[in-house]
Amino acid sequence: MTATIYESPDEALEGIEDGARIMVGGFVSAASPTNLIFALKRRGTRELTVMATNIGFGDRLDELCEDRQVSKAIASFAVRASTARESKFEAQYRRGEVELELVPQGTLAERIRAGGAGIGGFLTRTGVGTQVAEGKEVVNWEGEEWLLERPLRADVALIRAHRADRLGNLYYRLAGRNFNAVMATAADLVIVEAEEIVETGELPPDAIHTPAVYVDRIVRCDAVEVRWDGR
Amino acid sequence: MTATIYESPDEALEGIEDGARIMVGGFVSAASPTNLIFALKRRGTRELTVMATNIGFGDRLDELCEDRQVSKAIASFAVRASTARESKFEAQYRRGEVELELVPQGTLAERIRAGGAGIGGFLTRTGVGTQVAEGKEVVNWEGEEWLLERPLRADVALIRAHRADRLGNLYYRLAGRNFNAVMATAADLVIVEAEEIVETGELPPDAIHTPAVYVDRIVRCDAVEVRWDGR
Amino acid sequence: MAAEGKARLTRELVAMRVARELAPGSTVNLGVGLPTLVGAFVPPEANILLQSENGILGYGGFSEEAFDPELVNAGGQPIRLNPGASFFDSAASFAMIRGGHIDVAVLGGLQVSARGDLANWSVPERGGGSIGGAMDLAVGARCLIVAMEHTTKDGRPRILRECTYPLTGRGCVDLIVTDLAVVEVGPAGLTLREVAPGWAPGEVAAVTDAPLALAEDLREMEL
Amino acid sequence: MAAEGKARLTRELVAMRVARELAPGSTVNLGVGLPTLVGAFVPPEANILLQSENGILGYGGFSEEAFDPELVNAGGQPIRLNPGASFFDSAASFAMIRGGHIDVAVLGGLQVSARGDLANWSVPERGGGSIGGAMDLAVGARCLIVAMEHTTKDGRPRILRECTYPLTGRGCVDLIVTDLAVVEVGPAGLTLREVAPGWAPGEVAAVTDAPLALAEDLREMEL
Repeated sequence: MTATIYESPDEALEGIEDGARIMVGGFVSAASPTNLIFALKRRGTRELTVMATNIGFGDRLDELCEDRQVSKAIASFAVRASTARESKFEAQYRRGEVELELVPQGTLAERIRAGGAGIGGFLTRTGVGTQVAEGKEVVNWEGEEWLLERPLRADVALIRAHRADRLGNLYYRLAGRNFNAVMATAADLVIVEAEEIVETGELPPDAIHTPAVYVDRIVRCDAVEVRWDGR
Repeated sequence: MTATIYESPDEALEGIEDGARIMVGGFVSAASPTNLIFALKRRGTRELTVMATNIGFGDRLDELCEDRQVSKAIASFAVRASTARESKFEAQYRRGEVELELVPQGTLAERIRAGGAGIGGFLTRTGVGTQVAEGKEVVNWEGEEWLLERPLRADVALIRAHRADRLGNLYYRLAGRNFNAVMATAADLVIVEAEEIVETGELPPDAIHTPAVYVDRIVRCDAVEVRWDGR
Repeated sequence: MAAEGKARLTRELVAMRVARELAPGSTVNLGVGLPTLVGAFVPPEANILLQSENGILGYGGFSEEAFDPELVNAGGQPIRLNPGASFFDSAASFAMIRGGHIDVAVLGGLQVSARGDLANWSVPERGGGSIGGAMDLAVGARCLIVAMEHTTKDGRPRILRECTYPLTGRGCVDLIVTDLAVVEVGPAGLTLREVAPGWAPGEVAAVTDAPLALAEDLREMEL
Repeated sequence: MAAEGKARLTRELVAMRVARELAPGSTVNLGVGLPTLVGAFVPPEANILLQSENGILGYGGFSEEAFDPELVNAGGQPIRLNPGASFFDSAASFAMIRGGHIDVAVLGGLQVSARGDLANWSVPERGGGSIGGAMDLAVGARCLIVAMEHTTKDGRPRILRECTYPLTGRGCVDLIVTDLAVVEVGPAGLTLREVAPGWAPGEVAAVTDAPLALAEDLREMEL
């Protein structure tokens, strides 16, 4: 299906309901779909399960916690060992108000890829002998132990691209590809904010990172400014 | 490691021994590493296990069978239902002289990706209830049956790229990416023939398909002409 | 049998009938052989995205121009690109296929069973046969249409109670379009929805091994 | 304890010592914190390819220029690119890591056991902690170097018979470089290879909980 182009991030979120499972792309400052996050905040949708590599680590996803819109996070960075710069999510987590499934970053990326690729599970050595293995099937093969990890899918993915064409093809810039490209494959509804929308045919076919088949909605948005906090 | 640039395909194959497991990229006419195949033929290396999506289907890989260099193929296209245009591989297969593991094309690609990605196995619905399932573990999950498929790796991968830089980054053109990009990740020694070798830094970082870490040897070669047989 | 010798649809007409099943804007994979012909009957304004499992989304029809060996479909045939086409590697291509991102696959068939099992890659009496991408398409496409001749050259049915040839996939077929009929596969079995011009439902049933329910709105194929 | 109050290596000197372990041409992933400093001590002529798990191969040091939010390493820090750098998505990045394509990973540590178990992500008494990419790097890198302080702030050993903190990986550490010593992890346990200037092997052993064999060529760290 040809992607639909929306006029505002708020309109682009139409139909997202309370209790939705939402993937959010980006890596810290790089290509976070912050305009869509802000629209989701304005929308007030609640009881969300958010899947993102980071929440409260230089991203604005944490702001959804202000009005307690997030019930659960599936993430690889979510809680610091120190409480010196505590995020809203962390504070709620430490008070037992939100649920957290902490996933190694590579396993998170691969589970999302599996969700998009029709893979029912995969074996990885990541996490063997650690807390991550708790409750998971451990398989012995060729003298090694492997964890069976399961795919992740979402109702909605919010991602940010550098350029989109009207058909829905996406091009990411530099380290902006990160989880955006993977999550675009694994949700029933994929909503993209793009720095630029170009005519179909303008993106070079060899340099399209996300083929149009994965994209449902596009909205043009300037990047929300991110300041480096100088860590 | 920075890739090493060789002067001829024959030199680029140094060290490949009898009994080697070799992945061969390309899809029918598209970006087959035919110069390297011809060099392997001249080299006379024997008892090869070749992994390729096709052997004897518009490719020149079949010519390795002329001197019986191939003992086994792992492929998705290898034997036709008709003997009208019988390849050398087919003839030897029908006489029981070579071994064949016939693998669905998507499972072949995914097994090779798994081999390169440190995945010890994956669950797919492809092949459930067919001959492909024979001897494989069938897993029930969420009301469906899944096959547990195992990773594939090779001693050597022979691939063809459109452009390589001196560091080893690769760029494929059009449908030339196919199995080349996947196989580049899954062999101990990756040998590339490239239409063009450019200076490091000339390929745009956002449009590199195979990062340099995967490539060991590069040799510049014009494409061997392929004629469309008009099927 | 009375029906012998009666005109059947040409391959082109079968392909044309299949093309009418493709919703505007859908993503479609066309298998090698008869299904490939379907592309010629898809109007450009339908904005069908054709996927080829060798790593292409958005190709057009066949190319009449100079042959570019790196611009071929899954059958190795030269193709044209539409604006917005993209390329990807084989693992990404089958991730797209297995992951349910292809709306419709059209595959050729040797046999289809009453339960929608498909056999399309091997003829045991001849030996050999290759799987290619068919098994992945069979499980991955949201809708699987099989386009084939209703009977073998010597008149034996290809729509059977049980397939006798090696399977491509189990219970994967949604619709069968043949040179005689359009047959839908449902949970309760097969339903005859359309017959070729000049063919009576009973004549089609006579060359079909599996039981065929008759659709309430059973009609002649519109071509 | 006699050794208290003696000078220990600065973080920069630990990073400098780690940098000497990196073979020319190797592909290296530097974790957040102390390991990040290692990059500054890698000479350009060594052609080290730095990988960052957010999808970068071939970055240079930190950028002193304008901050580009899309050009950051795994710690979110602005970086420069070297010629030949490439970008890829997170699934491809961890395929590279898990698949054994990274020669060396340098990670920070909280505890390392005699068997080379690593704990580096959670301090249970404080609660919390995040895994990030550490567990993938622990199993995936061909060689894992842990760069850490030899003891906690209050003087308790970090090199232990058994880790007491939640593990990052089991038996994954190859080399430990601390502000007091270089310790190798082998099948038979730990070997003290180098001591910081001014430190005697016995003094290092006194602040190490796990048994330390002394290398035949045990020497003072060259810096």
